[in-house]
Amino acid sequence: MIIENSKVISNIEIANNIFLLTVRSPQIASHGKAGQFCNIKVSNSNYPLLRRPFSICDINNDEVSFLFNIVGEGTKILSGKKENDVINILGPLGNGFLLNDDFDLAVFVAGGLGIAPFPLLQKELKNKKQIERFFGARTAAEIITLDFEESHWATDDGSLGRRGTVLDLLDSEINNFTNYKLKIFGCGPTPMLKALQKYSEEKKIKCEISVESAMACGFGICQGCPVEKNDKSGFYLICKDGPVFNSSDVIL
Amino acid sequence: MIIENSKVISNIEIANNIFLLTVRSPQIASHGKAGQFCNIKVSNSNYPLLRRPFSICDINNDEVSFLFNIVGEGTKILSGKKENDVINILGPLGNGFLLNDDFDLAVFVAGGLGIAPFPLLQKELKNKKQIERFFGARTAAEIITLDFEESHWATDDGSLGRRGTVLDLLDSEINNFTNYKLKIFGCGPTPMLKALQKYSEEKKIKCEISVESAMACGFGICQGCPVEKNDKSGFYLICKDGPVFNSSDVIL
Amino acid sequence: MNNIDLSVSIGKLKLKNPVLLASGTVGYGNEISKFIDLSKIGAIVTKSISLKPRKGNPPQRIVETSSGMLNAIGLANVGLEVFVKEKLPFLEELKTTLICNIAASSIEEYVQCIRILSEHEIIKAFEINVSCPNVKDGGLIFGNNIEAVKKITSEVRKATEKTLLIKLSPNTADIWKFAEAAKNEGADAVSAINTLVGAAFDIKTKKPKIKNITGGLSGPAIKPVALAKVFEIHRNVDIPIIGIGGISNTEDAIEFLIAGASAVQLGTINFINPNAGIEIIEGLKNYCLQNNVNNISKLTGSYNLS
Amino acid sequence: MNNIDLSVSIGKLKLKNPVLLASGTVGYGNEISKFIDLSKIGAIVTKSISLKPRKGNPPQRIVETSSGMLNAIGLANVGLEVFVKEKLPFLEELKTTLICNIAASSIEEYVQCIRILSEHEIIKAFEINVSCPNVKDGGLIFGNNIEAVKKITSEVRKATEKTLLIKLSPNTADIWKFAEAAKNEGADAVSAINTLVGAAFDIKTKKPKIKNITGGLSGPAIKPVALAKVFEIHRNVDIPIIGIGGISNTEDAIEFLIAGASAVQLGTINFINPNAGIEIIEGLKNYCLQNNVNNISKLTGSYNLS
Ligand SMILES: Cc1cc2nc3c(=O)[nH]c(=O)nc-3n(C[C@H](O)[C@H](O)[C@H](O)COP(=O)(O)OP(=O)(O)OC[C@H]3O[C@@H](n4cnc5c(N)ncnc54)[C@H](O)[C@@H]3O)c2cc1C
Ligand SMILES: Cc1cc2nc3c(=O)[nH]c(=O)nc-3n(C[C@H](O)[C@H](O)[C@H](O)COP(=O)(O)OP(=O)(O)OC[C@H]3O[C@@H](n4cnc5c(N)ncnc54)[C@H](O)[C@@H]3O)c2cc1C
Ligand SMILES: Cc1cc2nc3c(=O)[nH]c(=O)nc-3n(C[C@H](O)[C@H](O)[C@H](O)COP(=O)(O)O)c2cc1C
Ligand SMILES: Cc1cc2nc3c(=O)[nH]c(=O)nc-3n(C[C@H](O)[C@H](O)[C@H](O)COP(=O)(O)O)c2cc1C
Ligand code: FES
Ligand code: FES
Repeated sequence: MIIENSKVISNIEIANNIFLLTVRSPQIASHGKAGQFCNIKVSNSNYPLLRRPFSICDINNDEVSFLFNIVGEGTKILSGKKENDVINILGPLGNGFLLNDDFDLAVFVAGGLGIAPFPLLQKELKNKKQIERFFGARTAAEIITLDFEESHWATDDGSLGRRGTVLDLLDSEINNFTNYKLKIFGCGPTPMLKALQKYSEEKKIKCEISVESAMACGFGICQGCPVEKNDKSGFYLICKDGPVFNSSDVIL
Repeated sequence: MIIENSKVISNIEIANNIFLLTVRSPQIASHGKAGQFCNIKVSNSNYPLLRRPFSICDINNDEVSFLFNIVGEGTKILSGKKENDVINILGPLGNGFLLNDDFDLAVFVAGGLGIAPFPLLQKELKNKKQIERFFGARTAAEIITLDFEESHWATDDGSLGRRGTVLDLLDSEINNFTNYKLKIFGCGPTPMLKALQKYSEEKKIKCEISVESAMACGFGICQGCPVEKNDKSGFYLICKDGPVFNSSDVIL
Repeated sequence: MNNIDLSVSIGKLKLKNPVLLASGTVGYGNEISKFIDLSKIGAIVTKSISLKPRKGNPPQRIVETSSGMLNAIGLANVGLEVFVKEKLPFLEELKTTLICNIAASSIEEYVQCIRILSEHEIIKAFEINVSCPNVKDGGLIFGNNIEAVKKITSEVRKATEKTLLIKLSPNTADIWKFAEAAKNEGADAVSAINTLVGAAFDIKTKKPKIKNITGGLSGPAIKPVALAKVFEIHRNVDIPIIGIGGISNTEDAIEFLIAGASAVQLGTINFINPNAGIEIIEGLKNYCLQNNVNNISKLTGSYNLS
Repeated sequence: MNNIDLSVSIGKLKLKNPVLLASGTVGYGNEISKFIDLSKIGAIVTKSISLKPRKGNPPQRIVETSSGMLNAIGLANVGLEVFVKEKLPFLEELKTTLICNIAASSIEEYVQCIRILSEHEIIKAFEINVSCPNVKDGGLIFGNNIEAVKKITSEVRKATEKTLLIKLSPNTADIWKFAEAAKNEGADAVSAINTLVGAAFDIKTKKPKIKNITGGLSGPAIKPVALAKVFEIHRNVDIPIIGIGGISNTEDAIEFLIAGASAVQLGTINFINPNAGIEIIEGLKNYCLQNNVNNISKLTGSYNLS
């Protein structure tokens, strides 16, 4: 957990309004794990005031990349960053996915930008576990393939892959993997995560999800990012206790 | 008085921390007069919130230029503008210098960045009046020559031209112009303008000065930019009643 | 559904839309009319007028702060007589709805101003400034004293039949009590909020950056505070509210309507984007279209607290 | 002149420098200690502690505003027992000066907390939060009631010999009266300010962006208001003031000292730049060097109003 002034290597619009930002951050690169995130100051001024959290998408040597889409002022400013600009990044933050528990097939389930943490996760699982990938988007134009060639795709409008949600897609394929000990890794919008929670519970499949919320600090000092504990006894802090949670531990 | 989104033609650091910004602003260019200013939004965000006022330095066809130095956040942001960036400019504002009154030698007196309005003023006076130029700076490195070749220079440290203030310089030369009807045009920091007020009064030389103050609107609706009337009966608004005043009309 | 009704009524006052320009940020309409078509605006509120002219405070009167600005203009204004003679004729030509904002240092002065101005047909309503933080006499002394607000409202109410707005100070603990007092004494609406008291110091000279020492904070910085005040009044008092504070764009205006405002006023934004009013009126129209709101007044207090 | 004395004394409390980290913005020191050397800081103030643990408010708890943020954490905290058992040992190790901030819903609860905590040597002072805007019980109910502030201060004063700071609400008309009340009842200093009440609404859902509806506004947006409050107290009451509100850099800190503060607390900036405290201490040292100030306490209230 450090603060690193990081030079932009590239910032490429890989789909409409979706950017892949790569920066040189040797220290974050050497510590970052899949599922962790960084809190990025997108400007040097009070506007916007707070950092913006983004999942670590990939790490290559001393380079870290982030995948983001423009949703508001902060991401708009970030999309304008150019080669050699310097960005102040705090990270790596939170807990990554748990990889050494008992499973032999990792099932990636992502909706939209939820695909962000999977390139690094795939790297970390390589040669250790098998992987199946299920990715969903609203429409073909919003699909981000990154380096995932062999994946299952779903779009809401059927313009690419199966028509329907990524959960429909998963369900239609799940019976092909009955020989494996499965673990689902889920990331995406909250409605999708809720559906995934329900699905994995019903199917009794181990499942970890990456949860989002508004954040101020990103490292546990503001208490701004609660998610309710499953037993309703109180709240976890998403930034510190998450963002990856065992699906059954939290109420979304 | 209009608002024009203006494309940056160039933004050149012509001396240490001093920039000459040229933009394409056809409408402002066609109406702007020497001594007027524009109120520039240096960012698209609430930071900084208010526009920043700058004298019109020069006009060439549909291009307007401004001369500025970095003093705070706003001018720092402005210094980062690059070719093809678009800047929102409100202008031209205020009253320019009066050129058709009775004089035959225009005496320019400027301290530091106060040189800004004179390139355009010189253009407007060309072939109509004779001109003598007296410019001062703290040190040679801060001298901005622009296109003023034949000028009298003073520096506080004597590193270029005469050692001393621009007022000392003026006084040392003034007797060479006793054959002319003089009018002084002054622009620069308030202490210099005060000295100039006193000097022109003593010497009974007609004198117009360009006055500065903090501004919010720049066109008379906020009442944020008062300067006291000579008879103490109230305040002028610098943006609307000035920024150029008859030297004897205001108390600085 | 192209016939969206943007009009709102406040007392007898009919406004063609709920976007007003705030006192002290449009002068008397003259200068800003070069940038904005004032005939399309809901109404403009004049710079506070007092019986006699006021020179206002010496410089420095303004300073920028983070997402805001401090001002201590000191109610500089031409005075009632000059206003009537020199400013009203221009305002009549503009065909804009005119609200006169009055500041005074005594109840008698308020009443006298209103009596004189009530005769002018073009003035459709009065906004009583009991809350200017930047003058010694009047201003906050009234604004923070509930008895004074009661007394002023009831006296002024007797002096005019026109719509009466009381402009409230945010520099109090319970703004709703002031709104209630205004309502009980016959005000047609309250305007909320005026500026927050603020200060800034120059660390080189150690002097206050504003000659008056403190000034009034306005602009986007105060928007959350203003929204909370509007909401507080709406929850507690049944009186129309004109929301003011940091409104810079359509989204901001809608937030105020949702929080309980019947109309809004734009202040500081006029200095930066003097055409903001028109842009926001257009924006409101679009929002209504997209959200099937046929009458803008349905947005007022439409918050969902579930 | 390399021996600049940055230390300040407030009651019995000796601080090595006037830069403190504010309650609710450093947790209990653990997480932020990865970014900042807490042993070099003037003091840290704990997140408000109450007798029993509090879960805090459900999400959403925070939202960004222009140059500020709203929070309604709801005083989420581990409770006194867990604090003593699990948090104090770490804080002891850090060798930092520790101020315990207490929030309670009754005077008895305040007194009980203080009694228990007073036994712990490492706790050097108490800051009494009578001004949290985000809880129903306690908080603003106390903070806006001068009698309550008097009563709490006098009872708490009886319960401890340690330095006692009363943290004041800015959501009042005359903050100096609260400072005076605190002084008269034996407080050693006042902390000013806590957050301003604010709100924000989502224009799509019409719901408040913060689940609690209103939240506390902090950050650079409120700096001018905080400075005015500090100045107001300094002009009217002879009591040390700890200035809080939007401080992000050295210049801001100096402004507060000039305006009348004996020390300052950093809040929201810790979320953005958790090492800001150290940078500001360095900055203060440089400012003193450049301006021939040999003792930082000479800056307190050094404004020049001529
Ligand atoms: C742990 C974590 C990891 C994330 N990883 C990624 C990522 O890899 N790629 C990516 O594109 N985004 C990611 N996000 C979301 C990203 O942080 C927000 O999109 C970003 O902060 C928006 O900033 P903005 O200034 O552009 O928008 P704002 O102006 O702040 O907000 C625009 C809109 O987005 C909403 N919003 C803001 N933040 C969030 C949030 N955290 N969750 C849901 N809605 C929000 C606002 O309410 C508002 O409606 C992540 C968030 C978290 C907490
Ligand atoms: C009519 C007019 C014409 C001007 N023409 C020019 C010009 O041609 N070239 C140029 O470089 N500057 C000019 N200025 C000054 C220029 O507007 C300021 O330098 C600029 O606004 C500073 O913005 P900032 O955000 O960088 O600094 P800020 O952060 O706003 O201020 C930095 C420092 O400068 C001081 N300051 C800010 N504005 C002024 C001001 N107007 N007068 C004196 N001190 C100020 C502040 O108090 C502060 O100490 C002019 C000002 C006026 C009113
Ligand atoms: C420069 C300036 C002058 C003002 N003058 C007055 C005034 O004369 N009378 C008044 O009632 N309000 C006055 N106000 C307050 C505004 O009408 C408005 O209530 C306040 O600025 C908050 O709105 P804003 O944040 O949109 O600016 C003034 C505000 C500013 C910025
Ligand atoms: C997220 C957050 C939580 C806070 N929690 C507390 C608290 O528990 N007790 C308290 O006295 N003040 C609390 N505060 C108020 C701060 O201590 C401080 O008074 C306020 O934020 C203003 O300072 P700033 O603008 O530097 O943030 C909190 C502030 C924030 C932003
Ligand atoms: S974002 Fe601050 S505690 Fe999680
Ligand atoms: S700057 Fe607004 S009146 Fe002059």
